[in-house]
Amino acid sequence: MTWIPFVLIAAVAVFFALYLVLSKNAVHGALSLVLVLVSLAIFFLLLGAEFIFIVQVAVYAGAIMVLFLFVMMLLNVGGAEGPLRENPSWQLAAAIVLGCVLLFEAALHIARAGEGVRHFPQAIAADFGSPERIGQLLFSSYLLPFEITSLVLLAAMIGAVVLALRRFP
Amino acid sequence: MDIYSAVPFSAWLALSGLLFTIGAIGFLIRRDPIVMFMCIELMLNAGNLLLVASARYRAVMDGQIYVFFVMTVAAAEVAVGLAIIVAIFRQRLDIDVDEMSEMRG
Amino acid sequence: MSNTTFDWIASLIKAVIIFVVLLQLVPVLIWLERKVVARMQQRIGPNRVGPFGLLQPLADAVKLMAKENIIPTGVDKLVYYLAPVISIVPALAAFAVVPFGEPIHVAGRVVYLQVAHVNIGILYVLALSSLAVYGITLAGWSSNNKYSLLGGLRASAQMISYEIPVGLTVVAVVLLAGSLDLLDIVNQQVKQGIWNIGPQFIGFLLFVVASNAELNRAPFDMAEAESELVAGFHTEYTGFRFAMFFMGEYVNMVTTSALATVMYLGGWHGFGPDVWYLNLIWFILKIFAFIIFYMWVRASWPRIRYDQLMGFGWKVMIPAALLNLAATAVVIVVAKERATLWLTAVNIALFVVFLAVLRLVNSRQLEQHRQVVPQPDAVRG
Amino acid sequence: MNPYLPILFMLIIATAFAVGALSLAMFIGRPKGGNERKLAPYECGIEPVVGEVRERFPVKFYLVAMLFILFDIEVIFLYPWAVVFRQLQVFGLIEMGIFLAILLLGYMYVWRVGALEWQ
Repeated sequence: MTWIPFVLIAAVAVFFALYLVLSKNAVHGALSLVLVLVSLAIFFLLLGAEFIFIVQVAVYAGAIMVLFLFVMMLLNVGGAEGPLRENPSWQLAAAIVLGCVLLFEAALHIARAGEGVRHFPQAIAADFGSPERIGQLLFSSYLLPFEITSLVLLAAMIGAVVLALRRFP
Repeated sequence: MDIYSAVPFSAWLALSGLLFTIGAIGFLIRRDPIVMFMCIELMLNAGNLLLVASARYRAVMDGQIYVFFVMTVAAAEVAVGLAIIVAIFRQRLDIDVDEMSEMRG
Repeated sequence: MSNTTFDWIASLIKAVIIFVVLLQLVPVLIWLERKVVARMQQRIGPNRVGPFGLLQPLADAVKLMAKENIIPTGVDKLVYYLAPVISIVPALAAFAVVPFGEPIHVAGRVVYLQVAHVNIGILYVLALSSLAVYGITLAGWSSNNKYSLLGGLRASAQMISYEIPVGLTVVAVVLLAGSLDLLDIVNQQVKQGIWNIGPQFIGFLLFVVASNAELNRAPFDMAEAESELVAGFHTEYTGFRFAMFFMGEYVNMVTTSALATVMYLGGWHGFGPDVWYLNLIWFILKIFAFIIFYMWVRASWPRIRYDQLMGFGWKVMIPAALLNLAATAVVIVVAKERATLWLTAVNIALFVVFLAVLRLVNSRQLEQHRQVVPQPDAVRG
Repeated sequence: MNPYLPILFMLIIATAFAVGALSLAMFIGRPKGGNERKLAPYECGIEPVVGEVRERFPVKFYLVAMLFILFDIEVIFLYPWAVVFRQLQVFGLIEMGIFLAILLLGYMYVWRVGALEWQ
């Protein structure tokens, strides 16, 4: 019974992930990626990560994907060509082989871990994943990464402005 | 309705691996740089899912903090990456990764 | 009846009620807006269909429903049909966390007077309103029309620009309340003895301006400027698909007004006895006060130019909101228990100074204008 | 019961309404013939200009979206801080002050370079 939400949402996520990879149209691809992100956000919620859920919706779905759409409209690449347009066949083969290796690795890990990864019966507190807890962690154990984040954002801001405003010969 | 008690951790691992693989294959077979970029986002999100799941199954919140930072870095990366695409486009009026050989420096 | 069954039924009933009320508010608001704006322009407004023209929206709805469903050539059909749905669904869902009364007790169980009582209510509303950008961008893109695309891009650039000041002013409220739960925010205002409009007066003004811009309403409705862009992103939409954008806009207006009421005006609290039906009336009155204020603004100001609009957002609103946030944080740390009092005093003082500066700047500009244009009256005609 | 479940109800009701109303309108308002003029995009009532419809737009729009992302992240970081601010007191003020000061540098740079002008 409790498997049902997992299977349903996972199916949605995988379907739209495949759609992103295979669709001919980049804007449709972006929309399907938004659906993947939203279904992962629901997973975050079910896994007790309340604050991360809302950050996923607000930042990923609400901001990052908007930038993707903007750039597509800006560059007019909406109706792009076919997905496998004249790709060298060795690239395709390499991709599929690499994908199989990745999947095999994951399967191997799951099989080897066996019962070990199946259950850690851990109860969580009521405020697990709440903004309070995130704030407490952020301003104690993760203070330095937090401050360094501002440097990352500063660098990104300057880099993007320089690149976008540059006059090309 | 507790998803945690019914779904074993390996299911999350499998789902995350599958999404990551789809992203990786997409990154390799597509040539439109914007779609490739979106495939990278997909891979990052597969990683995020695993981090959040393990945070729940170990009842330690650190995984969620990592996800928070991953999202921050992803935002910065998207801003700069798309700026590069826009800059190349403005210069070359055509974007196809196989023709960006002058990027090799 | 088990607790879970009770919760399920209660929340289903609440969801249906809120949905119906929100949808019913849309025609009422359209009628009200037409009447209010007409009166402000010395007209009468709709008065043919039903008493006071009350049935006019109904007639409009029938007309829109029966309109021919034209699909222009070259549209991206999937996205074209999806865009109106995307613009209304988040708008309706955003209201789900807004509380409209004290939790009540029914049959020995607590029933929250909000569809969903969640921990992060305020962020949820902001996140969903940021999804509204999609409907507009996609509508503009899929229409296969230059003006629609430009209108859509303009509208979405404006909306995302004003999202940041909205977010920053909300942080200042969260600082006072110490919680993202909308119920806590209301209770904290009662506890501190003064509604947040006192200690956050500047924040309140910023929120009203920024949310007006985020709603794409006049004077910030550059995106759908009829004269410049043949109505913007919804040019190619007819009939009910067009109506859906409209509904989304009005529902968003209700949600924003409700959010402002909860954050700054003490939510459902008013004068008189504290019973839930009176509280509900107070809540509705405050929301309508906000809505009528938005209509008043629309009737009073001309549309501002797009570059001014964006410049105002990035160069005035963001620094002002950041300053407001910094001031709030500093006063909370310094004044401790008396923070509310000090914040109120500081806010009112700042507002008075702001008005004085505005007056000075205005009179100076007027002076310069008189020097450049010797007879302004003759020019204006 | 998960407190977010009612939101799901709301989403389902809203989506059902939107899709239902659109389908009904599609059924009632079936197109009643006409020629290609009727279906042409409306551009000020004149003949659509020949050429690429999805034109390229000024890089400004992109810049705004990019700056929005970075500022949005900054705002998101402010929320957990605001919630625990009463516990942190002066410490929180200083730490967030450093964070914001570094970002303000970027903001000032962006302003100086003229990325906020909209010519």
